[in-house]
Amino acid sequence: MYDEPLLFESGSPGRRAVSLPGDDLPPDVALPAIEPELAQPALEGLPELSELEVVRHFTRLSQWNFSIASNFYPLGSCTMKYNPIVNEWAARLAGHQSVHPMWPDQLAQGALALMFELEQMLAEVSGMDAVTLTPAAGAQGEFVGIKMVRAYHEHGGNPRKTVLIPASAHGTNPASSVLCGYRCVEVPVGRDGLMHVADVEARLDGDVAAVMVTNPNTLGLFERDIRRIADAVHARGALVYIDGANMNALCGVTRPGDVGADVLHINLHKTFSTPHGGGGPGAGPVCVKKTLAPFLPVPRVVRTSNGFQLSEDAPLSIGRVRTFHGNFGMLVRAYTYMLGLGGDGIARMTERAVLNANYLRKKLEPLLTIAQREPCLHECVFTDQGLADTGVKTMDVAKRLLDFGFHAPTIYFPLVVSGAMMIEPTETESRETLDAFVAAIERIVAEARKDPELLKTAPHTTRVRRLDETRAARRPVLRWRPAAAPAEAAASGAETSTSSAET
Amino acid sequence: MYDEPLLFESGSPGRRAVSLPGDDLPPDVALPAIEPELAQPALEGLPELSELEVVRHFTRLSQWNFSIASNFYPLGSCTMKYNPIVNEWAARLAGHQSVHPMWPDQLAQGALALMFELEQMLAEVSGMDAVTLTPAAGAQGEFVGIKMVRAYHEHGGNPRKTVLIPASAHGTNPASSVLCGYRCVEVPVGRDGLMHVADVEARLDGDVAAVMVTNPNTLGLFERDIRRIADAVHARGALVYIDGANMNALCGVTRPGDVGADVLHINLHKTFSTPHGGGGPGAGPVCVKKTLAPFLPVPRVVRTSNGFQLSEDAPLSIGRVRTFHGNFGMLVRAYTYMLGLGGDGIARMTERAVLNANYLRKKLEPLLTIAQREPCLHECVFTDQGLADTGVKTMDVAKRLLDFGFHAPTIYFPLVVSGAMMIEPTETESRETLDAFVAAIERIVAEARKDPELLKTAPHTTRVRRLDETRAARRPVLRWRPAAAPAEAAASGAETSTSSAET
Amino acid sequence: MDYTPHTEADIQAMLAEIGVARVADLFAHLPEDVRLGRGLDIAPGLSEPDLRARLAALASRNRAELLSFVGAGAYAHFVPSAVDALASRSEFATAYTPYQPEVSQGTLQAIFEFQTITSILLGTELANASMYDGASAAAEAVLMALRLKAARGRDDRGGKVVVARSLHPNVRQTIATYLSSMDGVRLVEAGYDPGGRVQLDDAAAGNGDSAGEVACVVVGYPNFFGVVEDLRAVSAWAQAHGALLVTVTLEPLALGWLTPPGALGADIAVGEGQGLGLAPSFGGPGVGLFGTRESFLRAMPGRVVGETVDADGKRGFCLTLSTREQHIRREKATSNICTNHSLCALAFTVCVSLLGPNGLRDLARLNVRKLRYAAAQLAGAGLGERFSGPTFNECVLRGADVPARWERLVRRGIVAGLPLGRWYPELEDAVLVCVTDQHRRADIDRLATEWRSAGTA
Amino acid sequence: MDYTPHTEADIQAMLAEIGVARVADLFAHLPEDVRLGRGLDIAPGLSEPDLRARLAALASRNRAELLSFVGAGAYAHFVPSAVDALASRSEFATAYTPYQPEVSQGTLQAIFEFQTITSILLGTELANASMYDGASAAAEAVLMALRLKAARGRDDRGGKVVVARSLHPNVRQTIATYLSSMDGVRLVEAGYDPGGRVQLDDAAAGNGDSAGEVACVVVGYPNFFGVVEDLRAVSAWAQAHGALLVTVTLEPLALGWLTPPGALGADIAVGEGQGLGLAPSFGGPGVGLFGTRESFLRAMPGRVVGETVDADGKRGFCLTLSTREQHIRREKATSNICTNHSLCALAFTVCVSLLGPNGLRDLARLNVRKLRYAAAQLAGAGLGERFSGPTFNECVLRGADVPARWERLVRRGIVAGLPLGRWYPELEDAVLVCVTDQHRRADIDRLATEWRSAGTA
Ligand SMILES: Cc1ncc(COP(=O)(O)O)c(C=O)c1O
Ligand SMILES: Cc1ncc(COP(=O)(O)O)c(C=O)c1O
Repeated sequence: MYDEPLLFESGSPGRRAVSLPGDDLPPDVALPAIEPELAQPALEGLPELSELEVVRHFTRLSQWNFSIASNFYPLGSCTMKYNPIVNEWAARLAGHQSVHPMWPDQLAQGALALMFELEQMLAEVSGMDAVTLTPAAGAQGEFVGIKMVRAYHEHGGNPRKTVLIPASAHGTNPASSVLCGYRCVEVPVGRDGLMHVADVEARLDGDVAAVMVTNPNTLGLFERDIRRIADAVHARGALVYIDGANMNALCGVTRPGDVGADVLHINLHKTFSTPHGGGGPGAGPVCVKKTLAPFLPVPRVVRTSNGFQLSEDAPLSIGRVRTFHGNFGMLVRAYTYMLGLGGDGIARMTERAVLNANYLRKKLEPLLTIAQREPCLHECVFTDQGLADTGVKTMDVAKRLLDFGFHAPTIYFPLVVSGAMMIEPTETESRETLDAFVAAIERIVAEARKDPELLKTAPHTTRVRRLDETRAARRPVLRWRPAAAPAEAAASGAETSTSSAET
Repeated sequence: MYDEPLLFESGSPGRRAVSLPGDDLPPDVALPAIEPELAQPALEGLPELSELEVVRHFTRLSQWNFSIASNFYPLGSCTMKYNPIVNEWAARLAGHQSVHPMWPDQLAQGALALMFELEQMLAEVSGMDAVTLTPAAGAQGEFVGIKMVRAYHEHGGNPRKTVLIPASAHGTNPASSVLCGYRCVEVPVGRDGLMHVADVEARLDGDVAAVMVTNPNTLGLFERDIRRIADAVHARGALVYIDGANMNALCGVTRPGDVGADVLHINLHKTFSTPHGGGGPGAGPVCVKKTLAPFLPVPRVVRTSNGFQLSEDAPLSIGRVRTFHGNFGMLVRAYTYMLGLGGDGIARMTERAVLNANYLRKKLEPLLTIAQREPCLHECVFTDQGLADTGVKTMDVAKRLLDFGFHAPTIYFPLVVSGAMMIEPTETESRETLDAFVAAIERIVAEARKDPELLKTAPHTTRVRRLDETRAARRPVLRWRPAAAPAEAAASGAETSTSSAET
Repeated sequence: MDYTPHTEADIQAMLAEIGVARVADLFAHLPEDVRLGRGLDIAPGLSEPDLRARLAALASRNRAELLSFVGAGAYAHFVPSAVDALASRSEFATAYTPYQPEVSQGTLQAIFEFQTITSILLGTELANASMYDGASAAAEAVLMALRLKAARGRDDRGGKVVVARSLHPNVRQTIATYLSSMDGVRLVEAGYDPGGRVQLDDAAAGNGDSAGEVACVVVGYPNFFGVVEDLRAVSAWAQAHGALLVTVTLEPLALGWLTPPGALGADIAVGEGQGLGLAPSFGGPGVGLFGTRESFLRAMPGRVVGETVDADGKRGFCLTLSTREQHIRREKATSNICTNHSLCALAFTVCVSLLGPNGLRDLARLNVRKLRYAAAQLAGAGLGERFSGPTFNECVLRGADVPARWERLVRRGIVAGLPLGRWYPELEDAVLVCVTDQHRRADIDRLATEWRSAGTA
Repeated sequence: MDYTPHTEADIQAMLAEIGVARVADLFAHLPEDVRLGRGLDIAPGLSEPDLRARLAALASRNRAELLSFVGAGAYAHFVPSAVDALASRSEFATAYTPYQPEVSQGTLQAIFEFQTITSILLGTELANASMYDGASAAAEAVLMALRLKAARGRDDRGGKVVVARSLHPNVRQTIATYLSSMDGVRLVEAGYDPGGRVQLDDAAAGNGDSAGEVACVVVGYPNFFGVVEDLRAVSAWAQAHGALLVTVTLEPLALGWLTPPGALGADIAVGEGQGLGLAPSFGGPGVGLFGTRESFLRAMPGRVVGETVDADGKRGFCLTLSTREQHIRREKATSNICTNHSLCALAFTVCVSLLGPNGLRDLARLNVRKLRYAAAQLAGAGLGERFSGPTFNECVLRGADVPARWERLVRRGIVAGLPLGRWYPELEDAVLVCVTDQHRRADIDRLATEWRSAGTA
């Protein structure tokens, strides 16, 4: 393996990849009068490369990633399922890419129809009444959802003060609540990994605005008390927020809206297969019951006798949360996926996700320590407890898995499990792949006993070895900077650009 | 690095990636009466995979290739220049992909116009009068060209018997000549690597149909005697065939047609940047002088007052050589390339290809043994002579280069140079890349002296190590076959599909 | 479509391994009363050919072929073919957030490069790994300014936020939404002058107001009217009031012509990257740019990638400083953002790499000149510039009967800009026209001709 | 466009290193009288946006949107989106022929898989790494048959080649071109029977002819009329005459319905792979399929990839048996082919992998049924089947006034098949109609309606 320098360490002054269209204007078109101090762009340091250099750079970089397209990626809570190629095709249709968000509605009827139908499908899957597709990701969905909770209570005269959140919740839940001006109160998780109605009730007072429940929760367990919790919450005038990031485990089986949810967000980049992009863009639609519909953010897609329209006529709306209406490109992908799967296919997706998780769990149980004996849904959580005597930790198992061509599970999350390994295979993986993964774990467990050092120094076959993350945080280097003297910079650039072989 | 089983070793019976459109026909549509013995397709053994399995399989395989997109690829005679992405875009336009070769001409005017204009540009670059775009590759271009030579002589009453070919020629030259019923007579190459008029004249008799000259030749040298050779050949009523696979060295500088060529082929997959595809498809247009135009293969693209037409009205034509008119998809790419570069750009391409080759040559001369002192054009040939005392051979240098992320040069060709390393950088590589390549050679030469074993066992960092090519030829295994007993096959398949880590 | 690989035999074998008889048994522990008990009311699935036909039909109902002069926060520029070819490589597109750096160096190095390019263009000491979009980045910048102000201990989280009326209305609305639950924070709008630039005076600071001191002032750069704010003056005003300057650049290409906001005093410079490398795509996804000072690092929202070394001392990259983030700090995080817009950041990075400094400058100048030409032609059609300030590729034009003429043009297949009356009643007679490198001279001439004839129709 | 990376400084530094003053000096050794001495008469280059505009305009002059029922050797079938997405990956597309196997295992393993799939579908013991297309593969098959006959020592390279008149005319012409310089070889055409199948009798063998024995007989499978030849009978005839049987399958999808030619006695089975994974693209590139018996291996043209092991004993693949090939054997090679159609072979391999045996079978059956439905509808429009033999997705229909009605349909935007008079004067009243999975029932109904109304018009 050879190195690839930074963009800024390559190239040559004056080199350029792109040629621009000839200026077809009369030469006497004057540039506008502008204060000279305002028109001094600082472009120095930007890469100066040929097209081939850019292509080669990013082609090489791409190969240094694990990805669903190249590797089993059982990252718990992230639902790393196959991202269909036909969805990419759909998102790139000229009719989808070129449509401008500020055009008059009648010029974008296809896009609005797509959004309207997608909202309807999500409402059906979740059992809710109305949907906004605007939020950019799950966290923004939470912000929008809790904001609506607040607007609802404010409309009722009192915004209330707190949101109840279980200890096993994703970090975005408390962060989003705080962003809406709430204080978070933690609800403990039972020995069985579940939230119990008594624990909720004990914290329910007139100040509670909502309880946020992730269902199935981050241990992959269905919150069986959900209906009773919802009843208790509703009885105190509070609302039930469901974090639906794990909807992949529920579709066609149960609907949050039928079981007490007032508001819920769905991650299209998990359940509905839009590619995660190495960290987004995603889309986090929020679904609500009728009572909350007036508070949905603007704009809303509405159907009128004149076709579909974007409406901002919503006096109780929490307002606007983005420049435009949402990550339309991701909505196209999710729509294509749902249309392709159909109602039956969506239910089959869930069944097989759960089948795969249970199969993996069953086969891994003799090898690792399961965090919870409860039956799991789409994912299962193991710990490194059984390896304690070897000194091998979850981190080491995770790193060693990379050597076998498998991405690691989500590790050290949820926080309520010490040394957690959260494994979510998804429905698109084959039995053979699951078996190969089990075989790798089996070998790793054996290695832990025989040669723990091998694991503690893993990975061994990846492009870089274990990284010094402490150093990254202690002495943050967050961008490239030209070396002090230009002469030196050129020299060191040339050095780095020389490929070097590891033998 | 982990293994990827063969398609046939993966999957599971009954698994399928693709769902087909519903049959929208009335159920009573009967299948035709066919003899049952004729309708028993043998599909057993075909892969049964999910879409994700197929995607992952080919994504992984792709990463095991070196390619222009990821590596410097100085494979001599192959002109591995950058293949522009915009050309790929152009070839995939629906208007290009969907047009059927048997449609009436008036429905394909865009395609015909493109072909017509491409022929004109190639004629201008080569200095010839007429062009056929039909041949699928250089070798088929040679076949067509020599076939026309024969048709020309036959038309004159005597097909003649031999074709003169220099010893440095590419293997396709003699093979193509034989295919046209000619015997090949080798012309020796001078000490200076060039073909000399005296050597040609010595072999010129009334039986010679043509002389095939590669110019610049496979040593990267311009055949300076070309005009005198052509005159001598013409004086004996024979024709001059130019193998234009190396046209990248000549465009805008000199034109074969101005210097005596009667017929020449051009490899669009070299000079005009269509991607080589791991072994094609290419395109090998043949350009001819007026005298040979009547013999061009059919169909011809002609311009009429009614637009462009495909004409088969050519009584002297050598006939048809393919199912349809040519590798249109490749023609679109070459056309896009030439249109993008323009006349100046095409000349600049040649100048810089020659500049790069001379620069590399100059910097490598102190390290390796140059095969010829003559000034080179687009490529240069070195030998392993200087390493004789180390026992290191051209093959070892080539294999070791792979460890540095560089593709090897063309080796052991041309045959007239022992231990040849034929290096063609092309114009799209940067000085920094050439310098890095030189640095690698420098290190390899040092290694040869210090640790020759390191080279003889190279490569060390590639997916597989040096392959046993002798075994492949002695005991040919040219396809996968199911293992004897089905039970065994399944077991061994599973084994191979288990990823295994190398530590 | 069915993307699951399970054959009937697979399912049976797996169920046997698990020890249950049917797939339904895997859900047996769900209480009876939470089960749906019926199929989803969603049409049956489609095969790929049928699916493609459906999507193509839907897409064709968007009038992508029209001649459009709308910018207003989403810009159609030349995007080299290589951008999508590279950014869409499946190893980039189908990876998760790079939690395992050893097998994510591709994404990580690309983000590090994005952070560098973004800080160069914004003129800031550093930049994060991306935000959702321009408006949410602006809102997060305001929250950050409020946090910084609180940290300086001047008053708790309260304070005033001065927002220019010349800032994109959607950005103003987004900021308002994000601030609406914050106690003691007041949004104040500052008007614009005849140049189309923000008018900052004592009134703007809401002096004497009980909400306390000004935390920050937020302006567009260029602003919604296409006008280049004089950041020197804005910055001086902000300093004088002890406030931070937040700039919002929704047209990133303008940074090929303009002095970077960071160099003119912006404390937090945010923006939208869509214009460089991404299609308008009905408004998303784009990518939020976020740059600021090194000294503000720990208050910054969002992910960052940092350089480090591996066990062999070899350079590598990893996510870092996550103690600011929700997954570590939970309710104390600087933001709730988790998934950001990484792949769009990659497209932006590829695009800028292809353009380089010269391409960026030339493309920017081409835009400036196209607008100048258009303004001259449209003057001939009775449309005059409403503001005197310098503009990039958008300007506000007014004239007689503008809304009605604009409607007529739409019917003729031209979206001749964005009528402004909806957001600015005082600009009822005005339209915001955007002219870019994508418009040929003939397109502009046609626009002028049609405006003229629409007036007489 | 300018894809060269050279800055002025680069050029100067490089020239200095070389030791010349100007780039022109690098050509100084070229004789004066060979220099062009002027610029090329080719228009100046275009920028990418202008280039894209030009190509899009040109492409739009092809009437890709028409309803077409033309097959005749190029077939538009459903191609899963994944095919191009994978086959176009730049590591595949921009690699050369895999001369360095250690860094070409991707291409090599894929070709090995292609060879396997091809031999399964053709029912042959082995297959090569690809040929240019169906016709040139057929011509090479005939040359190989002649070589094998010569090797059997029965008579030198001469002999007769019997070609069915029901074989695609372009394939017949190509064979003729390839054979025309061969001494002592005579092409004999065998007619067709009322079933549309080849009629092989003693006359076909050209008995008593001086050209000697029959080297091979070549038939289409299905043939040009869409009819499935009875290969059992053809094979028996070939064996009786000591000839080899060469089959040519231009519609690869038919192999999802038909018994593989190799299983019915074909000694060399060739074909065109375009229909599985590639667009018609005005006739190319497709991919030539070439399969034969193991015992004929050393006479086979073209490249092959073989399995082997590396220095560690690990499985790997490499080009092998190249002693048959031009770069080793030069004039004694089995063929002059060098570059073949590797990337198209990859697309074919990906497509078949996605379809799998069941998909292939179902897609093939869908084609058979669509044609049957169309034939029934067209019978109602006065078009009757000319031949009685079983057909796959094409058949010959005849009726009153066919050429004129066909012309009228073209003007109405329907290419209603291929009129056959040009190649078969006796079929002047007939048209070859191809119906595939791409035609919806409504398309077929429209075709029938239009044929009917074109008759009365
Ligand atoms: C349970 C849960 N909630 C919320 C989120 C946040 O979603 P996003 O990253 O899209 O903002 C995630 C994603 O990691 C999650 O797993
Ligand atoms: C000099 C020369 N002639 C002919 C050929 C044959 O061209 P092709 O491989 O396209 O058939 C080549 C390609 O390798 C070549 O380099």
